[in-house]
Amino acid sequence: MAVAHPLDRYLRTDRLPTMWCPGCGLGILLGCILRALDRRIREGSLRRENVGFAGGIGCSARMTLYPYFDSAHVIHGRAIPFALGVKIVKPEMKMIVVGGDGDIAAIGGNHILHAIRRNADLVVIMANNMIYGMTGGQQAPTTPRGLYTTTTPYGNPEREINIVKLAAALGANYVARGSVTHTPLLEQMIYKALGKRGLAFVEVLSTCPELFGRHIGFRSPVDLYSELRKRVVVKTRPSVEESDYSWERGFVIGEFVDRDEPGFIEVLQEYTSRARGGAG
Amino acid sequence: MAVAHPLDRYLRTDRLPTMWCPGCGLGILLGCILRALDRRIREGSLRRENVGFAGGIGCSARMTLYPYFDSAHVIHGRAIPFALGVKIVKPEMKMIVVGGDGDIAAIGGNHILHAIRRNADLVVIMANNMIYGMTGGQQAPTTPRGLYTTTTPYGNPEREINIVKLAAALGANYVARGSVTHTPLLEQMIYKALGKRGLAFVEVLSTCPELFGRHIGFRSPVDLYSELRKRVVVKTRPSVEESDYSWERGFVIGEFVDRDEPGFIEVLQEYTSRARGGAG
Amino acid sequence: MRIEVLIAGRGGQGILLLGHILGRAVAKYTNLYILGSEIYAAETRGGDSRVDLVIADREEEADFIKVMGADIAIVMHQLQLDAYSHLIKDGAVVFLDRSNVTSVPQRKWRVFLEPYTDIAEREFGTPRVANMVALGHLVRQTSLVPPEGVEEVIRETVPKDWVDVNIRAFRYFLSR
Amino acid sequence: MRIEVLIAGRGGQGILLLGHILGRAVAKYTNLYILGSEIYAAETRGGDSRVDLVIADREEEADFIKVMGADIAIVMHQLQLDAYSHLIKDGAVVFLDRSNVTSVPQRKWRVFLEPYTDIAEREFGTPRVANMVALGHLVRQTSLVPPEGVEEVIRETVPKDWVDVNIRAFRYFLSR
Amino acid sequence: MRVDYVTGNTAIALGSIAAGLRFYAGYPITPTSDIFEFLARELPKRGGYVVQFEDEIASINAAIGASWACAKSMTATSGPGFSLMVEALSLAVITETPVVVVYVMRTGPSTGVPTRSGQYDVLQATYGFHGGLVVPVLAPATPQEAFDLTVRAFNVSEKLRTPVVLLSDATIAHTYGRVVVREPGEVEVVERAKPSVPPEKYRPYDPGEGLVPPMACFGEGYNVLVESLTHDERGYYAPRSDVQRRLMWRLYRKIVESAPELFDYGAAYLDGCDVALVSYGSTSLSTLVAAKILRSEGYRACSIRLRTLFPVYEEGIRRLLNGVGKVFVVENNVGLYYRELRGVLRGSEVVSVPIIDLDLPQPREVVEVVKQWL
Amino acid sequence: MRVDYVTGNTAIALGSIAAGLRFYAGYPITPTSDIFEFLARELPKRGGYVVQFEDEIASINAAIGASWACAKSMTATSGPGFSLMVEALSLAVITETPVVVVYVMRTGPSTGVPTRSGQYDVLQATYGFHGGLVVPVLAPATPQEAFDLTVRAFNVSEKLRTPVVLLSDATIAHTYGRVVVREPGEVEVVERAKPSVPPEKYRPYDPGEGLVPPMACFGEGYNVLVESLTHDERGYYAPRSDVQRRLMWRLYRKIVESAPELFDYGAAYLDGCDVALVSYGSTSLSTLVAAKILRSEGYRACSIRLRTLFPVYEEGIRRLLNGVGKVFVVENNVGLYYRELRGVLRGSEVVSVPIIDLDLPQPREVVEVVKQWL
Amino acid sequence: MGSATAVLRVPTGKYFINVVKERCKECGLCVFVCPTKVLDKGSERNSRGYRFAVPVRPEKCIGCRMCEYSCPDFAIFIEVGGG
Amino acid sequence: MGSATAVLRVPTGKYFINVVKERCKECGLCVFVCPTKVLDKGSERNSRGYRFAVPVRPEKCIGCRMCEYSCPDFAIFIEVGGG
Ligand SMILES: Cc1ncc(C[n+]2csc(CCOP(=O)(O)OP(=O)(O)O)c2C)c(N)n1
Ligand SMILES: Cc1ncc(C[n+]2csc(CCOP(=O)(O)OP(=O)(O)O)c2C)c(N)n1
Ligand code: SF4
Ligand code: SF4
Ligand code: SF4
Ligand code: SF4
Ligand code: SF4
Ligand code: SF4
Ligand SMILES: [Mg+2]
Ligand SMILES: [Mg+2]
Repeated sequence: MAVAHPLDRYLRTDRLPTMWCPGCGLGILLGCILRALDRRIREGSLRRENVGFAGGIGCSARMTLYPYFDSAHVIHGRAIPFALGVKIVKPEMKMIVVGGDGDIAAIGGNHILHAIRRNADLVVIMANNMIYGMTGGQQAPTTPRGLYTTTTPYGNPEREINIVKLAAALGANYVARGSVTHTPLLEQMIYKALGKRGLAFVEVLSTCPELFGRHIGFRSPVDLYSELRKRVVVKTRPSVEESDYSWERGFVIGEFVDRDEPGFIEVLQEYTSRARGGAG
Repeated sequence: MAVAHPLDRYLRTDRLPTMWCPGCGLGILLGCILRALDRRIREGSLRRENVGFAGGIGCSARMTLYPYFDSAHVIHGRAIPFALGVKIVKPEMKMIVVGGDGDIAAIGGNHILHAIRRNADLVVIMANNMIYGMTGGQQAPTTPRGLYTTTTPYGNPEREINIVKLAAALGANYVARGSVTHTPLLEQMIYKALGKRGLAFVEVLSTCPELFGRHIGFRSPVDLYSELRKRVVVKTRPSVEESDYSWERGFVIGEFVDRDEPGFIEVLQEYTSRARGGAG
Repeated sequence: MRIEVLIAGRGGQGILLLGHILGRAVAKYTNLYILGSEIYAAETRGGDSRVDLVIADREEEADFIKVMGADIAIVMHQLQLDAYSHLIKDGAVVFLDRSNVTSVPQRKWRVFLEPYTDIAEREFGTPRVANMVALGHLVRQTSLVPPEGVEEVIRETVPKDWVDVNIRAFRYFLSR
Repeated sequence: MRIEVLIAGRGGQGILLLGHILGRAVAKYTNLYILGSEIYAAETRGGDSRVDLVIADREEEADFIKVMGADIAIVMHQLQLDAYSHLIKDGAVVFLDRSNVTSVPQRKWRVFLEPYTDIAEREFGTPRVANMVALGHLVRQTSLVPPEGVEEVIRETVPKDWVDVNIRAFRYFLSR
Repeated sequence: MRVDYVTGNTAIALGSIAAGLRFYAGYPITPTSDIFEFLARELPKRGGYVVQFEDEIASINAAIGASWACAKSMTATSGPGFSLMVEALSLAVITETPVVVVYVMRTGPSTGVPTRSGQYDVLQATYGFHGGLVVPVLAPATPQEAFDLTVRAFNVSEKLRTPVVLLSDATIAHTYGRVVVREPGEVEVVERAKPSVPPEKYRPYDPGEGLVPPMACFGEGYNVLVESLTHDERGYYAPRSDVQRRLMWRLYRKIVESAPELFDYGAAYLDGCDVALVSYGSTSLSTLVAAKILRSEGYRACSIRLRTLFPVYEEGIRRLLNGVGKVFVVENNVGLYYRELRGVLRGSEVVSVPIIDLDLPQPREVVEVVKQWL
Repeated sequence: MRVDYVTGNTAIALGSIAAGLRFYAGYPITPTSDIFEFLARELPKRGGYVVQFEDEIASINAAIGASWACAKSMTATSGPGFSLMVEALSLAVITETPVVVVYVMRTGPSTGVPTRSGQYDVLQATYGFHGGLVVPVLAPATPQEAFDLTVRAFNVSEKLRTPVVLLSDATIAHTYGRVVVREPGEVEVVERAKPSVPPEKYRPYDPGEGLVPPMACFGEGYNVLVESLTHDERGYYAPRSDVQRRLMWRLYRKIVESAPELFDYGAAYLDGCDVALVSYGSTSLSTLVAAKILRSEGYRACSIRLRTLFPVYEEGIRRLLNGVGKVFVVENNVGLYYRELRGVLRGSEVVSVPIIDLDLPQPREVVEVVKQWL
Repeated sequence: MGSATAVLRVPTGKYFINVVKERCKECGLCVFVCPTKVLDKGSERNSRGYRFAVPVRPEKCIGCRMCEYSCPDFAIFIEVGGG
Repeated sequence: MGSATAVLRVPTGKYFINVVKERCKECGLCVFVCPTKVLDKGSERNSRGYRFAVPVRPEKCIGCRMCEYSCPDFAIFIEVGGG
């Protein structure tokens, strides 16, 4: 495969172009992830063969199809336990979980909940396009209340989830919200997440022009992208209380939590080593 | 069935004595629930035939076996969707979900998460005995770190969940933590919960002398009860930040959240009525 | 009686709508049984679009959803004509869009070759109703369905603003 | 050779431990095959406790886990004697705790009737080792297992502080 | 009554409305989402509720809950989602909860090819849940059958107090057809039997003379007990062999003894048939054509389309195929329902014709395979 | 090698250690928790990991993940938990992931009687997941078999790159027995084949000459692809009928063609047998005694205990029972595996003897039922 | 041992302390929580073998109902009146 | 229409703007984000029918890489040098 683009060395270029619709934000996110990884690999803080991806099912989870790393495209909602299984038995792996808002926050809700509670040593990147893309535009737990989706034709009656608050309340070591409309910042967040122990959670606002855009009247990729960009509010070190997730008040992006409690893997190893010490 | 105890009118007395071990806190909790219901029924703010119970599986969920109301003892972790199914089609019902920390916070985690996010009109009472009672004393997500359980014989390596923080972060209308060591307060919390729209969540610290008590060296019901009572810190209107859940620092009980946002059911009905209005 | 109808063209030519309207008209305005299936490529532009209809007067003869030997066909583009002509049987009545078809295979078909797209553009100001022009042609030549039925279906199916031009396009061949 | 052993009594009499030690000793210190099962009532006090052992020299003869006609039995309480005597076959060797058994049915058993509980209390200061006294008696009278094997098993099974008194109780009948 | 031209999926949605659906609990999945979306638009207009849940587990449990509040309930899913529902279906079995699960099969295993077809899940549909009891499985092959069998699924579900699986597939889901749509008043609609005794006397699992207990609901003052444990007639936990036997055999019998009544099939070219092509669901369209081709080539072939897959009406199937020389079971999978049929038709020669195809098997291919055995 | 006296559950835990278990992912459930608890104590001493997850779904997915990091993995559960695992088992099938699932059956459906026994889930164990492919199911009847078959389950799982179900039940779980325990070095332990080509040339689903592709793991530089979609040899999504056919039939064949090798049974009183009592798992203990009683009463009865339930080695079973007049399939359920066997043994008279009992069926009861047919 | 709802009813002066014998599981919680040490484990056993609680100093009862509220088994309750 | 990685390489003076023609999906995001309006939809189509982006005012490029970072399809990138 001839290398053209600087990220081609990290891509399965024979699978390009991607399956994503034109102008889908997910490709932008993938670029940010790969550039962040590139920085880490170049600076020597990560070894390439120790990077693994895992994703469930959805347009976002299909991100696992393209990186030229160990990668698992598993079942809807279950990438986190898959990744944790890898991580526990091979702690040297840096496992990156990528998934959509449905994959991670709806069906996978219990796993993200407990992964964060455990402060499991994973990087979890949730692409939030506020919709179910893969299945054709149904309501997601992130869909702002009132908006039209195909399963809420009279408007979404549900309150949307602010997953930043959840992640913070459960004690993740790193909690950030980025947006594909703000790529240098997003890349920096992922770079940082890759360096953390414990659970690093990055919610990424992304665009689904094909469905979400169409639902809300912004049909072209550029229209939706610029609409989202308008509604994004960048804050430096905002508090969790400031983490507005709202169609009206805007979506605050930034780093909400950055702490350094021991991760699950090291505590597990410490306790497990007691067994080897003969205790118990 | 001859009525002896004042609560007998709300009990399936032919199933007494309960299956619970001597001194198990769950019976105390059941008493508080029934007294709170009694107050509501007497004062006319609830009709008896509109009260329904649902529980998953576990010693705590078996609480559904005794109240003389409509009651469902379903499968592990799934009482919330069951109850919500009832509630959606019969909004006049007051559905009370009772379950253990395993039932509600482990396997049922995704349902409590989304029920709270939706502010679903349910009263959820989670009996937290810090252990899996029914199955014989395994780790629960509430088990304080470091303690012995049968599945963590070298000490529990996991960080425990502070479910009050979770419930608050996701926006429940009412969030309280009570304890079977403080019955009048607990009864009051449940009384209040029964009067709320939206989701009312009450975590109840309970005693499992048979297993948890034995694991940590407090074998008799009284020993464990008095140990728990010592560690309970009662606060009046504490903030969520003050909601310590810690073996060392103590367990703060009190009402952490009390607000009055519209519940899911009324919003759903409003949106649904748009369809009848012919819109969409 | 058992008739297979094949409708094919490129994405964007309104093939699915054509097939749907025809199928629906048969279902609702004849006493015939019908099964229909659609194929469309995922690509936004230019992929295959195809509708297969199996029509019969006895229920058990409406027995398959894919055309195995079409009795009637509309093909709106050369690419699909090349791809599917083996599915059109000898003796079939075949409607081809001369605007997009350059070479017609030597087969024992009864061929109608008309520039549907050009007609649509010329007469109705948009190539988007080429499909209705072709449909009108089919209905006229085969009398598979009553034209009023088709017009009814157009009215329930097509977005309001488009009903009129679609009906006019549909009538193009019927009214001559 | 195929032997069924029944051990029964009330909860709290150490029946399960007795059965476990005997079973384990057979498994580890003879060449016999063995299967064993336990029943215990959920109630804290006083429910049935019962261990069934099926012992055979050919693997396929260790074929069931429930006693259907016990060849050897230890019964530590009247209630269980009443409940289970139909499971003890004629000709069986039966050890009964006279301390808790008041009436022995008229059956063709070889009965040993000794006050195991009283012996335990009197000689070892606790009724909790009555089970070991009885076990010793069985081992002595049946030579099903070598006594050293049983003692080995007691050592691995019983909490440290209790090993000594258990072994002494076990030896009570063996040493006389 | 009106004639419409709709897909199998839409026909199912319309059928559910005709049967009295009041609650649809769903989680989107290809190729079922349009059932969900259709109902999301239409059901609220008729006073019903359509709610998207966080996953399939919540959906089926909510449907079960709603059924206990007396609302006819349904959910629709495909392989991955059905797999997540089986634990709750076992609950529905033991609690005797009427609920309809539409299972639109797609290409598996696992995620497979989500948009395409197959019949890989025919055994999972009834053997997939723990407890080993049969639930009725009905299999349409056309949009009209999808409509009719959906109504039937509800009726069976209410009558027998059981979950019913309507087993469709991706091909039927998106096949259009002429469908005679009947409105709620125009079809026979069965409602569950309600208790005739006063609340104090009501025992929720007491079948009386029959096999199916009358069902009171939440909110009616009956102090209903929904119990997932082995229970006696009152709904009280009773961990005893006699209770277990009584319960199991009653639950078994109420389904299996309905087999004759539930039996439903379509047959073509039956007279003088010596070569039977047995099939179900979309594949039976291939088989119908294959039989015609075989007839045209001089074979005495017929085509049998089973519409009821479980309970298996063994007598009926044997009677139907009595005297047929060779029976071919044509399926779009590795040969699964064949395992059932060869056990039932022990007198005949039964041959498996497994044809794996993302679409309908080509009739020609069926013919070729069959001819190898003739 | 040492002799121990342990329960079936402990024997499974010991067997898994002998076979090289490195990761146990669990969620407590009766009657399996003591497997978990035993391993929680023992496995860490040997460098393995035991982790309790939030539910069974997480457990099985974590086990699959760990297997892809080259650790032999296991989980244990019973009906409700297995039901939650089936979606992921379908994933394990298509991704060809070695993993062992211990399924300790208890009384169902649903919560049933959690502490007591039954064999209701024998069909779910292999037909329970979507996709319709068979996974090997091994069924021990005694603690010794539990040990031996656990080792075998791991070996089969590694060799065929497949999930394997070890199907036990509550009776075996808590039955003690003499068990010859072998240590890790003392049993034959099969390890999965590793790729022999360099990473650039590695294609994760290319079986080469055979049916089972070599398996590289995460962290080895092979850029492995785990793919739940229908994939070609590279692991790339390929929604095409030819690819689907190739994949399905390979996955099918690698299991089914191993049937002769996997076939395992125990037989007693075989000579001159005219009345065969076929059984599996704990019930075969009842059957063994029943056969003895029947012999003693003059019937030429024998007892067959199947240790491999799936794949069904049809030839082998037919050969084994060739010439036997009547075959009785004795099961503690409504008669499930019988459905398989009557399809296989189409020449013999096959009778279902379903005996529902919270414990072992009484041999006497088996004898009585059988005699009704003699 | 009496019927399932046989009650030991002890007047305290202002109250009656009632113990439903068959329900008591001898857990001792009522004994523990009673602020005035009114209660104690009895010596009589119910049919399940539990020595149910008895008011040993009924006259000290202040009617606070802590025993009633803390009993997990609906085995003890206070009535006003008597004496 | 050229190989899958055929690149349109345009020097700007200080940079090269590269467009991998076959990867472009004509989404227009690069055009939109470019601060100096260097890019536009082209008129040529790639084999999938997309009119890939082209630098229409290359000389205005400031090398900020916003186009590269915002392209979802790895279809455009900037190299330093040239000119
Ligand atoms: C168990 C299960 N249920 C449902 C589906 C269908 N499904 C596939 S992707 C998806 C959700 C997609 O939404 P999201 O996770 O937000 O990803 P997106 O496509 O929006 O990136 C669903 C419901 C499935 N594959 N498996
Ligand atoms: C799907 C499933 N998994 C596991 C179990 C076994 N199980 C029964 S209760 C229980 C947990 C009990 O803990 P908790 O919910 O805290 O209730 P408690 O007994 O402590 O009150 C478990 C794991 C089950 N019944 N179903
Ligand atoms: S459907 Fe939406 S999320 Fe999925 S690829 Fe298309 S634009 Fe992206
Ligand atoms: S095990 Fe614990 S929680 Fe369960 S009844 Fe006994 S004391 Fe209560
Ligand atoms: S009411 Fe109060 S004072 Fe009286 S016995 Fe009960 S706890 Fe004691
Ligand atoms: S609290 Fe209740 S159960 Fe416990 S001792 Fe007192 S009366 Fe008995
Ligand atoms: S590098 Fe910057 S200035 Fe140059 S083309 Fe790209 S976006 Fe425009
Ligand atoms: S952003 Fe990329 S895909 Fe979109 S138009 Fe520009 S180069 Fe093409
Ligand atoms: Mg999404
Ligand atoms: Mg608990």
